[in-house]
Amino acid sequence: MAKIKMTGKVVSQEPLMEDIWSMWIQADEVAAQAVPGQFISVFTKDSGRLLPRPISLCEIRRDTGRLRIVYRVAGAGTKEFSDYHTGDDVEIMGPLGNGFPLKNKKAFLIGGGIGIPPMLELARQLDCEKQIILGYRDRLFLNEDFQAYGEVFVATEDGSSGTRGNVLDAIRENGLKADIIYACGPTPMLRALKAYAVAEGMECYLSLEEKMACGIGACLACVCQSKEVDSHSHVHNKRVCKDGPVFAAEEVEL
Amino acid sequence: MAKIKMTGKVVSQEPLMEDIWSMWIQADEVAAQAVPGQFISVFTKDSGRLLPRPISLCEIRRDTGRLRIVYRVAGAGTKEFSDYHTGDDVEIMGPLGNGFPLKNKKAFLIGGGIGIPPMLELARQLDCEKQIILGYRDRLFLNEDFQAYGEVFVATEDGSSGTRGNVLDAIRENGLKADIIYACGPTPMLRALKAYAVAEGMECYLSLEEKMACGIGACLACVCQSKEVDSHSHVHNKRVCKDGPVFAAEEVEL
Amino acid sequence: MTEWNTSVSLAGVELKNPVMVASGTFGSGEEYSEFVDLNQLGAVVTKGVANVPWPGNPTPRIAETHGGMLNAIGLQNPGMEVFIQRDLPFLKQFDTKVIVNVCGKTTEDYLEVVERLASEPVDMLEINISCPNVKEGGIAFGQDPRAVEAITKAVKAKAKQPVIMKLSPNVTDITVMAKAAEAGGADVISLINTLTGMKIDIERQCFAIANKTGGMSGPAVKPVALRMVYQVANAVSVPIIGMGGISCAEDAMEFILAGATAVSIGTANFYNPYATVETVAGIEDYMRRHHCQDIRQLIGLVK
Amino acid sequence: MTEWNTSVSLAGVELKNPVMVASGTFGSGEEYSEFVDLNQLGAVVTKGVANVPWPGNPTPRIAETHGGMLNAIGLQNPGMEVFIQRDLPFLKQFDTKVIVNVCGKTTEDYLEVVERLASEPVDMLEINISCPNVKEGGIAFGQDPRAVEAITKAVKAKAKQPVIMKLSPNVTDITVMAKAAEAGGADVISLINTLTGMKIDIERQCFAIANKTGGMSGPAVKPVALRMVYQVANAVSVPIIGMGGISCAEDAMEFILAGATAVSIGTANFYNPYATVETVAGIEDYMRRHHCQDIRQLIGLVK
Ligand SMILES: Cc1cc2nc3c(=O)[nH]c(=O)nc-3n(C[C@H](O)[C@H](O)[C@H](O)COP(=O)(O)OP(=O)(O)OC[C@H]3O[C@@H](n4cnc5c(N)ncnc54)[C@H](O)[C@@H]3O)c2cc1C
Ligand SMILES: Cc1cc2nc3c(=O)[nH]c(=O)nc-3n(C[C@H](O)[C@H](O)[C@H](O)COP(=O)(O)OP(=O)(O)OC[C@H]3O[C@@H](n4cnc5c(N)ncnc54)[C@H](O)[C@@H]3O)c2cc1C
Ligand SMILES: Cc1cc2nc3c(=O)[nH]c(=O)nc-3n(C[C@H](O)[C@H](O)[C@H](O)COP(=O)(O)O)c2cc1C
Ligand SMILES: Cc1cc2nc3c(=O)[nH]c(=O)nc-3n(C[C@H](O)[C@H](O)[C@H](O)COP(=O)(O)O)c2cc1C
Ligand code: FES
Ligand code: FES
Repeated sequence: MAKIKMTGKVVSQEPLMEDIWSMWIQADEVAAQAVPGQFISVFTKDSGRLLPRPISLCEIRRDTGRLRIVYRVAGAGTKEFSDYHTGDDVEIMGPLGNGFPLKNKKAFLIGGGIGIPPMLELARQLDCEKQIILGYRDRLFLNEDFQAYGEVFVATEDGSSGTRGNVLDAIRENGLKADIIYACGPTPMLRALKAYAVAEGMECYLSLEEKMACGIGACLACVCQSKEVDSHSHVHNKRVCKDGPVFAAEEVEL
Repeated sequence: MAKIKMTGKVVSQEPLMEDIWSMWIQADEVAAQAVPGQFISVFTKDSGRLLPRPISLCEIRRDTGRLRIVYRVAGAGTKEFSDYHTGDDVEIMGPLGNGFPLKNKKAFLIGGGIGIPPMLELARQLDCEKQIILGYRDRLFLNEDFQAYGEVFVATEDGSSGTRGNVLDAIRENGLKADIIYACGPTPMLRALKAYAVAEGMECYLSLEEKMACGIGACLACVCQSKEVDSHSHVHNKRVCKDGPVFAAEEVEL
Repeated sequence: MTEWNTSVSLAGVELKNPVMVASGTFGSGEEYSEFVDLNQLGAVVTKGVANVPWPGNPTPRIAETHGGMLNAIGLQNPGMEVFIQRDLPFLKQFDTKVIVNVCGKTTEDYLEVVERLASEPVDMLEINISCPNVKEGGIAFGQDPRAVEAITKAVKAKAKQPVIMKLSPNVTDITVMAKAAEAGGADVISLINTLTGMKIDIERQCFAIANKTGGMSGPAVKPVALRMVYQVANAVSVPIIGMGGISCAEDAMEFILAGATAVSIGTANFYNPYATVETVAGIEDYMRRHHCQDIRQLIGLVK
Repeated sequence: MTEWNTSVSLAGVELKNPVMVASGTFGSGEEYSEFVDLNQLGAVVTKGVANVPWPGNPTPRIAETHGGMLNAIGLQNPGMEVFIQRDLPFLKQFDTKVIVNVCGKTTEDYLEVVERLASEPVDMLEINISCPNVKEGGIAFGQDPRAVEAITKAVKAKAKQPVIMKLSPNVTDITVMAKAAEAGGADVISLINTLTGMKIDIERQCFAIANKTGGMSGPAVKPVALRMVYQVANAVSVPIIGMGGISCAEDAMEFILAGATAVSIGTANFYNPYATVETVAGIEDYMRRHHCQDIRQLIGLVK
């Protein structure tokens, strides 16, 4: 099997909070291959908007052939997706990217804001001791879905739930320790986690974001800076869509 | 009241035959003002297609605030319209153009192909003796709707119904006579009718078509050639969208 | 009165807000006055006016393209006398600035219109040197910097109103044309006119437009227009009127941030006759959200 | 075998059909080979290859525009040695023509690549003289006819494969550039490269692309591309590869009817990875509907 562009069907769609939506998609061919940390390109139906919207897989069900995405309405494309109803077509391409390496080590699963969704399928599939740290601005979403897979710690910027502050504040406040970090979220958070991992001598995998065109490694739009000369590009660039989105923290400059 | 751009609601949509659809639209503000021979601009929802699709009013119901359009799927825009269902929004602007002058004279109402729809509301509102002549390639549509308003004669190119040939053949075959012609259809048909009207000494009104941008007379996209220097343009051009679509045959060069 | 100042000045002419219409898309205002209150616009720019009536091109004159359109109207217009007798009095009923777009086939044609308008209640003149039909020495005026400078000088010598030179985007380096207009004495520069394009009807195997080529406008051209406005804003010191694909306040703000003092809405009127007044409202809203009291602080902010 | 002949010849190189990919949108074919059978394409055109690895521009490198996109990848590439060792052998597995797009910062850079490829199994060279980064005497190669002619001559003197000169659309008169390329000995002309554009993020008040400007591509540019292909086809006698916004067979047919011998699909791959093979099938379908046995009868049919 291989990557495919296909027409999926919306199984269900619900708002998790203002501007954050959860959609289940029937997409057997993609679900059959996908692994945690991978993403799909979602295409809008308006011919004025051509480029794919990369969205992480929040849950993957091989048995039923379904995928879940949880996404924020950030602009016209995601607004369009939020208007889809059960039974509507949804154009997707995937599965894309590498996914998280599943290691059997005591792990922090860390998600910040709209970086939280991909951590859910990872939590489901990662077979080890897990502490799940979720960072929000204020209102919580998806946190209850994580309860089944490990201990969940929450940080909010306004202190309305859990630790006031960021995910590192929550780790410190709760005195958490682990051997490996898996994380997705805003760049400042990833940068801080990278430094923390170095300081603590932890292994660390970060999922990055960049604007994309092809989504499969052909156009070189979505590069991030790599520490070493990359074996594909032969310069200090790695493709987020193909070599990533997950990178070992030490591979990339943030 | 004045022209308006508004969001109408699809009341019903049904195919009359392959590629020909009939849609009733709830659009009170437009229905309240419209007269036979006028048209509306229908806008697609895809932002890749910006220009209005001019569509004639096939029926107008002031009491219920509804409009009927009957249209052929000619390209992507009309294809989109044919996918609308009851309750969907439809973006329209109108009423546009001048409409047919309602005269109390023995009349031919002549429609050819997709020029047939506007003749229906005219047939409903014209209070005089009417003979209705409809020209088709092969399969008939809308012809039964006309029965209530006058005697209906049909011509088909392949002879499958009525007279084999065009509307003039049907007029001749049936020995029809009248004082005035109202017509809408392909240019060769209109040209022939203009010549016929001259030969027979009849009054003659023709509804023309041209590619449009503004639909209201501002952009000068949709001109036809006028015999005399036009009082608006001061050249030999009249605007189909504003000065027409209905013209006295002697006003225009076809 | 809002507490946000949206007024801008173009060569001493004060516009209540920076939103104008693009020549040729709005007639002389009458048709769109059924949809919008012309008093709410910064200025109305008329369809091109020539010394005598022009018949324009054969039809089809327009064609839709992806996210835009092509037109080859060919500058049909009733000539300056009809304009002055019929259209100008109509426009003068409104509290908005009147800018007359001037077209011609030769320098003399332009000057005849400019001189005729000298004593008329017109606020500014916009000289369209990007008409595809207008040739001088084999190349369109607007594609040769010497011709641009010469015609600007000639017009300025006769004009009683401030002069806007309207540039064609069909050039290698727009800043060369802008500098030529400035050197010729232009008070304001407007851009872009249409990008020359083509469409073919593959079923009938013919051109979609009778004139073969047409001028492309609409959202599709916006990135090119914005780039050129930015380049010109950083190359000359006269104010700039930006246009090309502006449909809404967000688009208008891109042009203002890139350096346009005012903006024109053209093709968007065709699919949204309320586009101008919605843009005025949206700009105020943007200023409010960004706590900007005076729109002039936003002009050319992005460098 | 169909009874419809879709094969075309470019300077003696026989393509099984006129459908190619546009440089930079298809890598060296490997990624898209998961979606399409490269054997079905007339040719694969590689991403620009330089003499040494190029790092390209900072991100964001792309932005979406209405019906199109901007890119400022900055010609990131691993250099000719990696290309020859890794990418070329991959491509040679397929029964399709291999066209290498060559980029450089100086004439010497280009020649180094051209000479290095002389002994390699490459069918044609496409010389990208429209790279925004490449300056010679202060103006991009592709915007000065003398520079176009000179570099074409220099490349032709060293090249062992037929040479395609790829033109920039950011010029006043594309036929001048095409004639210069022809005068320099170009075997084929391809066009258009991207139109320079800009996008501004009005909320963050900054450029959407780190490089400020980017090259616009996609359906939005198609009318400009088609017009230029038509103009060039009527100005030179070498064959033309048309591109710019081609998404489907209908688009491809417009270019062929306007005078293109072959067509390239670029941006469309990003939203439809099957666009190339669907276009091949659609062209055959068009020929069938129009009872045309040989595609060469359709080239330049609309005059
Ligand atoms: C690998 C990856 C995984 C992602 N996973 C998720 C997710 O699970 N949930 C979620 O809500 N968001 C996710 N994002 C961000 C999401 O792609 C953007 O929010 C979305 O593309 C915005 O599209 P729009 O049309 O609503 O916004 P617009 O701003 O109108 O989009 C314009 C263009 O910019 C691109 N773009 C805008 N924001 C981003 C961004 N942050 N990253 C990449 N491209 C962007 C769009 O794709 C489009 O091409 C992910 C991004 C990446 C790269
Ligand atoms: C005054 C008037 C009344 C009309 N009434 C009817 C009617 O009642 N029923 C009906 O089926 N058709 C009618 N037409 C024709 C109808 O407008 C076109 O079939 C329709 O615009 C095609 O749009 P499309 O997107 O499907 O096709 P496309 O070919 O994709 O359209 C591309 C562009 O060309 C324009 N265009 C294409 N064909 C025509 C045409 N024949 N006339 C004007 N513009 C065209 C479209 O509006 C659009 O801007 C009328 C045309 C005019 C001018
Ligand atoms: C139908 C039409 C007619 C036009 N007529 C003129 C004209 O008479 N004079 C002129 O200077 N520009 C004319 N233009 C160009 C516009 O004023 C404007 O420069 C261009 O369309 C880009 O803006 P837009 O994308 O907002 O339409 C015309 C444009 C269109 C679409
Ligand atoms: C992401 C991207 C990268 C490109 N890289 C190159 C390149 O390396 N060399 C080149 O000659 N053209 C390059 N181009 C231009 C394309 O080959 C093509 O000329 C242009 O995009 C127009 O075609 P399209 O609209 O089908 O994309 C690139 C275009 C895009 C979108
Ligand atoms: S989006 Fe094209 S290489 Fe990543
Ligand atoms: S469509 Fe604009 S004048 Fe008729």
